[in-house]
Amino acid sequence: MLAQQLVNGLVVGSIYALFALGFTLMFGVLGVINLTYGFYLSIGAFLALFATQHGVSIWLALPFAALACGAIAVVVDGLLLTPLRRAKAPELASLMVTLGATLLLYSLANAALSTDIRRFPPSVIDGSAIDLLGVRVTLTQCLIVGSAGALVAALLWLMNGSRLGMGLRALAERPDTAALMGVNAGALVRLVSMISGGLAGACGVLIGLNYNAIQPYMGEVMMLKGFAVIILGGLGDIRGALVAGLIIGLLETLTAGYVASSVKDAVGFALLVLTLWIRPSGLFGRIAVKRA
Amino acid sequence: MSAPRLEIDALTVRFGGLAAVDDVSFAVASGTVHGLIGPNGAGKTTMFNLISGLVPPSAGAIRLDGERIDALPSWGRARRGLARTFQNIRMFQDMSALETVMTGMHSRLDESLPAALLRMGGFRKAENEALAKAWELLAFVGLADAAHRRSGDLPYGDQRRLEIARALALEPRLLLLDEPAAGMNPSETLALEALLEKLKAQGLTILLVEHDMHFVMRLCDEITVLNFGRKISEGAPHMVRADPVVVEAYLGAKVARSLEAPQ
Amino acid sequence: MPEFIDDFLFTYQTLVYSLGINGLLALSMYVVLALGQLSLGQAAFMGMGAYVSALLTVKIGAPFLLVLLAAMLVPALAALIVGAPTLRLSGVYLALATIGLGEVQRIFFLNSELTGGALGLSGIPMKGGLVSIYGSLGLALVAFIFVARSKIGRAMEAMREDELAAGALGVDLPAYKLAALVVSAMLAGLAGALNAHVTSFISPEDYGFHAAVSILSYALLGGIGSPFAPVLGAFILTLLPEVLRSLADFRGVVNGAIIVLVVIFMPRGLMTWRMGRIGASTRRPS
Amino acid sequence: MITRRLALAAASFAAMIYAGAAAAQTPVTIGAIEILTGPNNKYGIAIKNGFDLALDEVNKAGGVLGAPLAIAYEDSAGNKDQALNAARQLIGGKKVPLILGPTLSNEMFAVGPIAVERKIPIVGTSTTANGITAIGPYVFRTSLPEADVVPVTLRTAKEKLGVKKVAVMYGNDDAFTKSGYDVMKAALEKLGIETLTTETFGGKDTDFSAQLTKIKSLNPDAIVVSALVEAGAGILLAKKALGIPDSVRVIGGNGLNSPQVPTVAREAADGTLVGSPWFIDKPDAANQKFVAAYKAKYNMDPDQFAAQAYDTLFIVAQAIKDAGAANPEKIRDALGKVKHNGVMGPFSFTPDRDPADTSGVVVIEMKGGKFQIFK
Repeated sequence: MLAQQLVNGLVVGSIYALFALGFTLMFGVLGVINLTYGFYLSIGAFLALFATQHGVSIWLALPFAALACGAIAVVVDGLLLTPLRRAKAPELASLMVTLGATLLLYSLANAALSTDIRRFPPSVIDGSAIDLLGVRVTLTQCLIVGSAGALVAALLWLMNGSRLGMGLRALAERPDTAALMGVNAGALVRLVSMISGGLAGACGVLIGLNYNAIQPYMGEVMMLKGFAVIILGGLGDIRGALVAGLIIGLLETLTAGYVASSVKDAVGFALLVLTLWIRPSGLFGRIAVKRA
Repeated sequence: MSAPRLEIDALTVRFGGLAAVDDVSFAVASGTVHGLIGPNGAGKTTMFNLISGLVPPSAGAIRLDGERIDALPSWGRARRGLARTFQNIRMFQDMSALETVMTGMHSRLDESLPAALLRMGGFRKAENEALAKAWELLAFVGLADAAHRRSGDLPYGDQRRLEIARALALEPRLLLLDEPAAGMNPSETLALEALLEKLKAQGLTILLVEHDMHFVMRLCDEITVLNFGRKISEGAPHMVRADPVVVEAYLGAKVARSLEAPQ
Repeated sequence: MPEFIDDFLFTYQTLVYSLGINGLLALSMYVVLALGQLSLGQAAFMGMGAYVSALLTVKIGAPFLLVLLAAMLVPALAALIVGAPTLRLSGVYLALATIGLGEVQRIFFLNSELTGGALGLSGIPMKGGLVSIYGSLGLALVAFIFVARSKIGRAMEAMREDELAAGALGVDLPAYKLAALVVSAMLAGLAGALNAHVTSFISPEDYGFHAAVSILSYALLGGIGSPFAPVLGAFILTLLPEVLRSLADFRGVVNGAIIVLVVIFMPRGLMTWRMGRIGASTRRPS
Repeated sequence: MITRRLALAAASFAAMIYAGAAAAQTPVTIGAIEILTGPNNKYGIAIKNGFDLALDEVNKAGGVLGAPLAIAYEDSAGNKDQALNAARQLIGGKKVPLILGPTLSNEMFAVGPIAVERKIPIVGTSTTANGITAIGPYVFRTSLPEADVVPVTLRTAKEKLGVKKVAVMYGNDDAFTKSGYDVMKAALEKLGIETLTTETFGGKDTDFSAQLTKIKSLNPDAIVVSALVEAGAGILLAKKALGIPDSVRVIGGNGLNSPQVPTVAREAADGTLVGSPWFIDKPDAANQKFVAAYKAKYNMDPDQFAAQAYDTLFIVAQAIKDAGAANPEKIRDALGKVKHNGVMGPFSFTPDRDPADTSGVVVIEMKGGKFQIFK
């Protein structure tokens, strides 16, 4: 049973990590908590659903949904956050504006899509589980764990190993002076929105495939977990998001398996509050916490 | 001899691996105007942020009248009589000039929450006295006519003077002025200089950062020169401007000569 | 009493009570926003007040005034625990920590036998009414006006405009932030207790994230130039779905759109008038 | 002048033609509070559909008291305060003599006391929680409480499948699934079935692997689940993926009694047992007529909420006729005496205003994506 529970936890943790990656990247570079982020997850799942219902292969639908969500994220950022950046509005204004936008977008999606739960056509992917020494895993679960690892590696390379990453880090540290250093700030902001939105969209497709539970509000539920993951991992810390996602996923699963499933959901938030008390800069503590 | 008003003792701060202020020591004697000069990036504003408590030091000590203040938060230092202005003015945009000055009296004003809620006699008295003093201070910096204007709407030079009035409202033992003449036209600079001379005559201790060397040389009793985070020279104005190290690092030969010429 | 007046009062009783209670909630949000902080835990504080008061009334029949007092103290304590670690961090942390508080509380309510789990608590006697609700709102308004026109009000506005400069003038930033959060939690707790005692039934879902966002939208729409503004915002947003029933269909859309539009285009809210911050006559002495 | 006189004459002529016909009378308007918008609106809309279908038939048959019957709908959006406002509007403003709804038990706990205060009968068609009719003497319900349905299901499973030990799972964040669990717990104890473990989840959860892995290791004979469609389907899928054998059946409460379960869970739903106060394929003529009419009008299958609403409107119409006036007090007294034979089976109220007859309960089983009677 323990082996199976560890696999369960690994899958849940990878999902949390996948979801938190784009969220933390947005904060790390753009310096805003963008609450619309969870919405891209819902939209990604629905776009892929519609595509596959029209006979498109999931391997095409997945990148299509990711790109479309990235594009939506760019538009939302341009409409809501760019004006605030320009007006040098206080940091919390962007949090509030995305909060309102989230409510607006979910309400619209709910009206347009209804809250009925839906699933991918069963022919889209082989959903059956294989038995490995008594532990059952599905293809989708392998896909989720694999892509979480691969995407973290790719993002770390992008941020630390590429020329683009230098620009992104400059933008993160000194948004006003980055422009002076020949960094096209506007383009980088759009790029980060694109990547983050795409990550959320792809994550939505994978969740939809794994659980067969596609619903407009699916992103909202993930968002609450996302807060815990990015605080525990350290706001803006990509490696932290991976580790924190796995920790929370595993702890939740083990709590449900060996303590009580009723307190499972408290694990993430308990860790959130604990992190704030003990180590506000997160697991790795590398991110300079902005002090008041 | 009594302790100096401000004593900076082997102060160091590092950002990442870089030392922005590196083992600097100097003292500001009570009742003097002390200048802090040096090229851009020398660590002057960082030094101000260290003294006023916006940046925690990596090593060293800061003493105000012999008492260590380097572990205190900025508001704790303000209560002990340390006031400052900012290089890029920080106004409370929506407040009137009068309210702005009264905000500066925060730590000197004895108004408890219950007193304010019940509008007790003590509260009314404190508020009225503060108001009277705020009018005086506005008159002192020449802004009495602008008392009811939104401070964010005041012209640049007036905002600088309002910021000084706000700092004076704190009844400081030490006033830190970060480039008070920056962006001012010559006549505004002269008015400012007259204002500071008046404060100096009242015995206020001032530490100032300024790029206008004529202004600094005329006003200061003592000058400390920073370069790349280190102290490279200090002394009376005539000594500093003659110091070849300072001329080389900051002033340049031409400026140094012009400073020596009678104005 | 003539029948039609009686009918009128009956018909609009819940609405009239909601106006007052939401006004109190808007004020609880105002205290925090007024010094530049953001709490998304107002609904959680409200729920805490509601549950504590309902349990005290139902289980041990405590006197109503005592019940209200307890409903303010318990959320205050929670505010201390959640608020304290975030005070020296950027404002984002408080916002996230208060969301966390709401979730932890929801899980507690759902799993505790005492609170009736998802079934909530029903049969709470009607003890609140016009006097307790509007009396509380009136007292809170007067108190906020007096506080705004004192050194405390000046310090709060200074913090909102420029925290750094306020600190350099001697404003004890963490103390102010914590005090504001505690007062805000007390007010929300009071509102929750009053609400529980006029609706007779409470359950955990009443105090979720959506409720927190609604409370924020009251204050944002009204503005924070004076304590009247958030109350106005609460009144408008409470009446809107009643007056425009067709809008009720799109309540989420309307609330969301209001927040977005106000923050971007009208950061001062509807009521832009800014109350003075001096508690005496500001006439120039001759 | 002439034209005016002509118009008047035309009007009185028209009035004469319609005199006596129910359509021209001021209708008898009753109120209904349902969730018509928001995340839970599918329940409210099914209920409204059921009402409207029955309303057409009642009015085609001459209405009540010589006038057509009408329903004034108010939307609660699933929000307690809005439900309260709606009830006050209906009672104080529109002066309705009776209220149908509200949709959720939670809303009834808030609205019920107001109806009782004003002595207006209020009839829940979908409020199954314990304690609903205890709110007061004007609160009725036509839906069989879970307490009447679940024991039948569990007893059948014990007798026909030999279920001796079970694992229990329930959604603990929802009043409906929580009260379903309370009933299950009591029924299991009464039947002497051993409960190996009790696991909870949230209604919006998607991952149930931790709970089901634990359950799998305990080897239960069956898994008793109180969940709504969303979580229920997820549990069925995860059960299959984790390799829990098909012989371990899922026994559900009313929440799993939905045609939506197999559309999501597909073959993983097969074998699921639920008890139902109503079943779409019940062969009697009244039911088949209802199903056909519903499909014709709304182009979709009815669910039990629609069926309960459909029956309820006939019960209420009968009570108004029996009362002889649109008077709340008289309608209340008449309601207590109504006997109706509808799509749910024979119906009457107990003295406590709950449904008296449980003979309509059927245990049904999912097979190949459709429910059928469990034999």
